[in-house]
Amino acid sequence: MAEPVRRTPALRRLAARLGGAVFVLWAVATLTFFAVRLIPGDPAEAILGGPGSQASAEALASVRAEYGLDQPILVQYLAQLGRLAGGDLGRSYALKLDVGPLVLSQLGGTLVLAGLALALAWLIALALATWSTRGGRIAARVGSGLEIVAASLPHFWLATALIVLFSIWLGVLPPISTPGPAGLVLPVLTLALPLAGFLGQIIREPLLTALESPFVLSALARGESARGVRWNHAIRHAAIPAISLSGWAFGSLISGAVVVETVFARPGLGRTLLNAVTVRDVPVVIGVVMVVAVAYILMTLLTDAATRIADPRTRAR
Amino acid sequence: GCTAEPDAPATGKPVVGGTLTYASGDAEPDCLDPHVGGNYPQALTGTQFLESLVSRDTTGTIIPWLASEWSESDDGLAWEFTLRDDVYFSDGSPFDAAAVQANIAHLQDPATGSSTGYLALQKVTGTEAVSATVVRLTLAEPDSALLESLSQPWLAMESPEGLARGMEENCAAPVGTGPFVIKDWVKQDAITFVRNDTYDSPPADAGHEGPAYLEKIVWRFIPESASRYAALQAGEVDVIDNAQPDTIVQADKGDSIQHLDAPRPGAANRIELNSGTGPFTDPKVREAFIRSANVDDGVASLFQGTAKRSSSALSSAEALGVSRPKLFEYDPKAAGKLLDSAGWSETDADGYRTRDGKRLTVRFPVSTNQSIPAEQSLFEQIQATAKETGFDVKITPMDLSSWYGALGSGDYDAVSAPYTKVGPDVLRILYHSDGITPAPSGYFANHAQVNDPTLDELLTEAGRESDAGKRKALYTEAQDRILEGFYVLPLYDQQNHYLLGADVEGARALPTVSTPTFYDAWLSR
Amino acid sequence: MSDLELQAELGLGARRQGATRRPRRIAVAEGLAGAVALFLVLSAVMPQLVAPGDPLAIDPLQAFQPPSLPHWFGTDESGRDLYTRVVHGTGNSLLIGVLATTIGLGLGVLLGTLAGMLGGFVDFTVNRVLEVLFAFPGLLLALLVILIYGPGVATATIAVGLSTAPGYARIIRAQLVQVRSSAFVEAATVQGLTPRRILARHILPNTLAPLLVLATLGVGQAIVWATALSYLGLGAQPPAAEWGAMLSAGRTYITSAWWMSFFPGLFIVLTAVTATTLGRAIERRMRHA
Amino acid sequence: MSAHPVTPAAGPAGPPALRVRNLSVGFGRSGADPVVSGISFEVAAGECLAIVGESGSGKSVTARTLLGLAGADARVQADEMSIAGASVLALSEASWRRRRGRDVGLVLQDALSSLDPLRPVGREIADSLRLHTTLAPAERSSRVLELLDSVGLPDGELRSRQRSGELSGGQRQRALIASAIALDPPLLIADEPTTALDVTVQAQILELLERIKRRGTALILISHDLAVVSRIADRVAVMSNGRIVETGPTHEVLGRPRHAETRAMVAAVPAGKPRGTLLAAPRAAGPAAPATAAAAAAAAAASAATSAATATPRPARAAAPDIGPAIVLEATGLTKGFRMPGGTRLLAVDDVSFRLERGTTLGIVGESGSGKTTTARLVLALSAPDHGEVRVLGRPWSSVSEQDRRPLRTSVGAIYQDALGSFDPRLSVRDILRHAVALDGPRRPDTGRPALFGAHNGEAQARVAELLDRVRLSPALLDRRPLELSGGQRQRVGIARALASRPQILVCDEPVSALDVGVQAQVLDLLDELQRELALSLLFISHDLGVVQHVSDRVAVMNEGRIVEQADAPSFFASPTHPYTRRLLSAVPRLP
Ligand SMILES: Nc1ncnc2c1ncn2[C@@H]1O[C@H](COP(=O)(O)OP(=O)(O)OP(=O)(O)O)[C@@H](O)[C@H]1O
Ligand SMILES: Nc1ncnc2c1ncn2[C@@H]1O[C@H](COP(=O)(O)OP(=O)(O)OP(=O)(O)O)[C@@H](O)[C@H]1O
Ligand SMILES: [Mg+2]
Ligand SMILES: [Mg+2]
Ligand code: NI
Repeated sequence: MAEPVRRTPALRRLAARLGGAVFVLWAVATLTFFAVRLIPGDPAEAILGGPGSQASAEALASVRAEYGLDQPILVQYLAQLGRLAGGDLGRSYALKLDVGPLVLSQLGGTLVLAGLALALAWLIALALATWSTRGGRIAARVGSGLEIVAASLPHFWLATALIVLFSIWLGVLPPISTPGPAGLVLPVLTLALPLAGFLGQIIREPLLTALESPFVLSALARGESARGVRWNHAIRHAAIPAISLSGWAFGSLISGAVVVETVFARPGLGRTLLNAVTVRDVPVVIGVVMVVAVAYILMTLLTDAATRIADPRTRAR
Repeated sequence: GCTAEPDAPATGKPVVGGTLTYASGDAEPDCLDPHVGGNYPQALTGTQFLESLVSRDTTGTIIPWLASEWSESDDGLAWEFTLRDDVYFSDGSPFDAAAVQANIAHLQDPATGSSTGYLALQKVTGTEAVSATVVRLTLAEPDSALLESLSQPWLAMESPEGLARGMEENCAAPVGTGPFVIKDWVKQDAITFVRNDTYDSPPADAGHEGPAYLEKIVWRFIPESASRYAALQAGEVDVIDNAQPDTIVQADKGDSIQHLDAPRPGAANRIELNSGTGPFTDPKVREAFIRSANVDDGVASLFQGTAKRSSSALSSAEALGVSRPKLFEYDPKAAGKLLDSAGWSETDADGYRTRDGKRLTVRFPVSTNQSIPAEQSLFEQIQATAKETGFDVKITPMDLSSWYGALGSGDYDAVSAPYTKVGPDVLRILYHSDGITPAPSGYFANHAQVNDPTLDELLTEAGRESDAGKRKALYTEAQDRILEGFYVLPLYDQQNHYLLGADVEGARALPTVSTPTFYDAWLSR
Repeated sequence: MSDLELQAELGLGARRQGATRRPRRIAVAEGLAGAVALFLVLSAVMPQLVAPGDPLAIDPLQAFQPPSLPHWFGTDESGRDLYTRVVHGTGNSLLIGVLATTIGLGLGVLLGTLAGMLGGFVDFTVNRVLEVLFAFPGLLLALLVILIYGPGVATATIAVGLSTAPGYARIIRAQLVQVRSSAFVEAATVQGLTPRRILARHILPNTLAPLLVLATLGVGQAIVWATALSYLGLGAQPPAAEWGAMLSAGRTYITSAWWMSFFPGLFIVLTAVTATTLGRAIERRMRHA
Repeated sequence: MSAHPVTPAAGPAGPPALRVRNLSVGFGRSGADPVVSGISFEVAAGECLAIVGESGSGKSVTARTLLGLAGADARVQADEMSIAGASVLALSEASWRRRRGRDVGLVLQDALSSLDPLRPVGREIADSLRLHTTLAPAERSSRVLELLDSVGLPDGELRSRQRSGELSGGQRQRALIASAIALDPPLLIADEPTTALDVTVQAQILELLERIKRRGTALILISHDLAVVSRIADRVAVMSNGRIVETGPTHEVLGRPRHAETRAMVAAVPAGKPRGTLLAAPRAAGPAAPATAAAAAAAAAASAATSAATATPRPARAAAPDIGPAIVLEATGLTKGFRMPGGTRLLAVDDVSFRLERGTTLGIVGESGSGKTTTARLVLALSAPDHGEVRVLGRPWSSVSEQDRRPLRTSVGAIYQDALGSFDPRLSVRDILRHAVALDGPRRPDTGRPALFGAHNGEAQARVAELLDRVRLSPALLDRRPLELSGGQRQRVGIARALASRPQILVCDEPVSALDVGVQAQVLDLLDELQRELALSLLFISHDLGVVQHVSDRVAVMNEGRIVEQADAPSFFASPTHPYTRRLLSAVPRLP
């Protein structure tokens, strides 16, 4: 029966969203702050070049004073929050750089990588799903088999396999990231393939359901072609759940980027994070975590918007 | 093929210009000023744009560089260096006695946080500019290692004006006199060096004079060894370091990649046995462990001929090194007997020796940052062979901080730590009992916790002795004491293999700490 | 995204009306997956039966042997037989997968049930917590755990478990909310059942049954996850025969000894695929039952 | 049985719009029985042929086959199948595509989901034009507006931009018809175009179809609702089991049905049949033989009824046991509002009061969204009223806590429209009934709660068997799960469950609207019988006036949350007072 469309005032929704985002950021900052306190090792030592350096007791003390590490933990926490609120991510212990600019400079590369991977994954998933639902039973089996295998591939193994195949045997693509677009191909593929398998698995069921649904039959009865039915009707239905999962997928891409950036020697957040973690560079760890959280929140907003566009039914909610 | 021998003259006429891409498997330095801290990655990059007072040739002889000559006072407590008068830092300021003073002051300033350079200058108490081109160093006691120390990149000369900018700026782009200048450093990605067009102060053993041939060096950090090699194969990079044994063998087989083998000086790679606490306080147990480890087969299989088994405390690059292969032969039977006589005579259900119901456990923390995979595999093999004798070796891979933590708290029975230094004086750092007391940060160098007054005396004496013959005798005796005390299990030289594309000509490793220099290098493409 | 969507996306609880397409017989893929699963379980429980050798026995002179009759999968850099190691590593890897999934599911059930049952403030709070956890990419969470507790199998397992928990929690919560508001629960109220009995007899069984499927799917993913940690040097420690560690060791020699990374990788993919296939099969059966 | 070719009684010269001879359609393996076997018929321009028949008899498959959409795994055979004189038997997919929508339009059975919920309906309608004409987009849009207007959807500008989810069922149905007639196809097939709609909307659609027919379009109307058919069809073909068993002019077939199948169908229509008339033919009365004397009598009466195809009164009702108050359920001033996302309040139930007397049935009718279900939920205390009160058996019900209500719960049973959803999908029929029986069984002395697992004892099993027998279900079904039952069987299990606690009041919310007429007849008969025997009081909610008329003693009409008229059934149907009621009643199609 007809449900009247009701729209929440856009402003209120925006405010709620913003409030949620601020909460998540605060919680992420708090959690990270206390979690890194649990990490064994003296931050003052990290600042002085790690435990391998023969830092004197005086040097340690002066560094502690300089970075406020001698304050009670609550004071440090509040100070940290204050800095974060002011957009100041602090200073890297190891790199002796401001974290904000550092992380921002690394962000671009990772965003490009993750964004392209997401797009490519979508393309592959859609192509595979449409191809395998058009063909017969065998194509469907092959398609879903490919998806399962792709989704089970560990990133670094896939990366190695791709390097061996494309760089060493075929010699067509550089095995490390280079400034040009060629250097992006393998890293993006590495991230995209497992994700494509995952998305494909999600797309397949609703695609089949949509293809069997009455509105498709009625489109056919109007004289629509099989192809038209697929692209004008079914794909959109199939894509909706996967779109809303893309926000989550983005998070997993960031995780994947840690591995991929290491393997392909790409500068980026993942590598920065891994380095920072190994040398206990607390400000950088927090900085990366915060930036990733912001990116995740933005991504969720984006996927929500995309879902709204793709599925007008959700607007009523 | 193995064509680029360190001093093989380049064939053909050098081409000027071009960009060489270098892929480093070492960690990206936090600070490009090798005075700060002082580790090998800093030496690698520092070699490209900084120069030292002296250098060393392949025979181990100290040769002139920024200092054209030097002399030691009779009592060994003063050294005078005569500096070249035609050298300028790349910021335009002159290199002179005052600059040397500033550098030494910088190294000795605790605020700099120098570790390697600071240690090397421990005996230096003062500097004096005798003239603009003559600088005098005064020492607390004679130091036979002074020239060797000064030849190291960690004691390279930087522009005083540069130093005056403060640590942060100087770390990002130290100013030196070298053949290249830092143009740009994109963290986590690459450093770009460009040619210093006014350069003309190569060390005495360089292949040519005047500016370098190469226009530019792009210095990338590629931690993955497989990626690094693949990049070299694909021609994306021209030089890689930290090459894996299997790739070296492959490269040696074909023609498309050249191999440059330049073992690091200083200590050999070795496992040090903690004689201070735990089972290894007993020399018999130490010997038993050493006898129980089949290192020869492991080195042969893992390194596939790219590394030789060492039986010395020092690198084969050190002329004064002493080898005692007999002491380190694999002999599980003898090992078993030794354990019996040391009281570890029982065997538990798992095949491990026990004494008073306690298992013979060897705690062995391994730093994943410092040990290449092949080395970690070798440790596993030692673990496996030692098990046959009854040792329960517990290998624990750790990241660097945890590893230092484990050392600092003494939670180890065996450990492997590289130490690179020019000259045999490294023995004093590693085995003098002074090295047992940790610095406030917990760091100490005497991991074997050797506490032998006789050895201490020998090492101190050798450090003062300037007579070559006597010095050699003292070091030989000291090494014998160390080796015969079974404090260390030598494995092989610290590996330093570079692989170069076929079109890279004239690259060589500096015979100081074996870092590569591209001053003479050019690209034949 | 709403929770219901999330769950629909994962194909859970989707009881399509009038869906009578019952799987007719065991599909070939499912049969194969069953056989592989049997082999894997046998390898995990009684490795000696499947591969009688010693996975730690070195033989440096036999290092880097390509696959051959005596060494089916070749040998590694220390001359250890890779087939033996892969088989003996099954237990370790499966254990990581199963334990991590158990931890993730356990936590997920706890959080999800709290949120779904108590509703109101608890639901709100738990949901916010989950949102926050989602904002941490999984690997990051794992890295933090490992930093705090040091690397190793146990930590890797806990780390992977923790990082999968929020996903599970959301699914469980969604399932609970859906079941709780379903018509049959209302019907039970009308019949006069007490809330506690409704919970025990209708809500919990219908919520938790789909977890079995989730679990099988999760095991494969957890193993892949743990591999990534091993690769970063944060997982199982040598010389333990764990697939991830073997894989990451093999990667070093990829240009000269492909088999060192191929076979452990193959087993990881095989396990994940098997678990996924079985999980889907169970799910399909449950949906049509 | 032979095929009964259908020929137009009279029609213009030239080839018929559609001619089908000896059409068979089968699915799957070639050995399987065809779903449609050897049917023949034709339709002329301006004529309406109705295809009627029970659910699953092959009506929709026939319709789809006429557009070449039987499906990939369908085997279609025929001696002839021609549209406007041209054979369409061996058309390629491409030629089919050119014809679909242009030469023949199809209005699908699933009207509510036959429009893509993600696309504006204007686009859906314009698609037909896009695919078959060279009209420019602007021309298409103006044509869409015309079409919307012609199907009775004013405000085309707005409507064409809405998506199907934003339209009511009737609006959707009309939009769907608009998309099917966009190119004025000479042949239109409408598959159950009114099933899901309430009477007022249904009337509008029928009017629309009539208009289209008058324009000269040949119309095939598929329906199982004979009343609908009688209003518009010129000729009727009755399908059963994939065959056409009877055919002829509408008034003949429905007025003097010859075939048993047709007779049963005609008899099952409740509208206009007085209370207490048996609707279902005995063969449809379930697998178990009638066990009680009353049932046997009913069966005998039923066979008599079918043979005569006229109403036959059934035995008088059991006298109401003389216990408790005469008013078993009383609602006073019930009000329930919902907060809408925009912040406004919607009064779904507004000051509703009624009383239910023991042993009688109160029917509540009203169109969709009028608040019927909400009222039922208030009565069942599944939600609390904002104002007003419900009393059960004279005791407070809505105003007390659930705990205090629980002892009284056994007195109030419920039957739901969606029987399937009301069962725990994991439980078998046996478990469902056993649990229900246990609730009514002995109570544990310690807690006073039902001794649940005492239900395994013989007594419980006997009661389960008795319940099954009551609702005429075979014990063979005991181990099935709800999903494995047919709609009628499910509804019977639902009734059995409701009876398990020996309730005095039964709240039925649309208990038969999901069922086809045959099954609906069985369920209505069963309820009627149970009411007689057990003196049940029924609150019967439905939007189907025919059904309500058949079952109710008293009727209440709801509109926008209010009860606008309440009266005894006979007077209500004879002389409705409220204008809304009159409109409602006039929209009901009736058999001639
Ligand atoms: N694609 C198909 N494959 C197999 N069997 C089918 C298919 N489509 C329909 N059937 C079967 O054909 C028979 C007739 O179905 P059809 O949809 O034509 O019934 P109907 O007369 O339209 O019934 P209703 O009144 O319920 O709509 C049913 O038994 C159905 O299960
Ligand atoms: N939980 C709810 N929240 C908000 N609105 C509701 C809720 N339940 C019902 N409504 C609204 O209350 C009105 C009456 O709904 P109700 O379900 O009682 O109608 P109905 O008469 O049963 O209709 P139908 O014949 O379609 O079943 C509708 O407009 C509906 O949208
Ligand atoms: Mg039908
Ligand atoms: Mg309703
Ligand atoms: Ni007949």
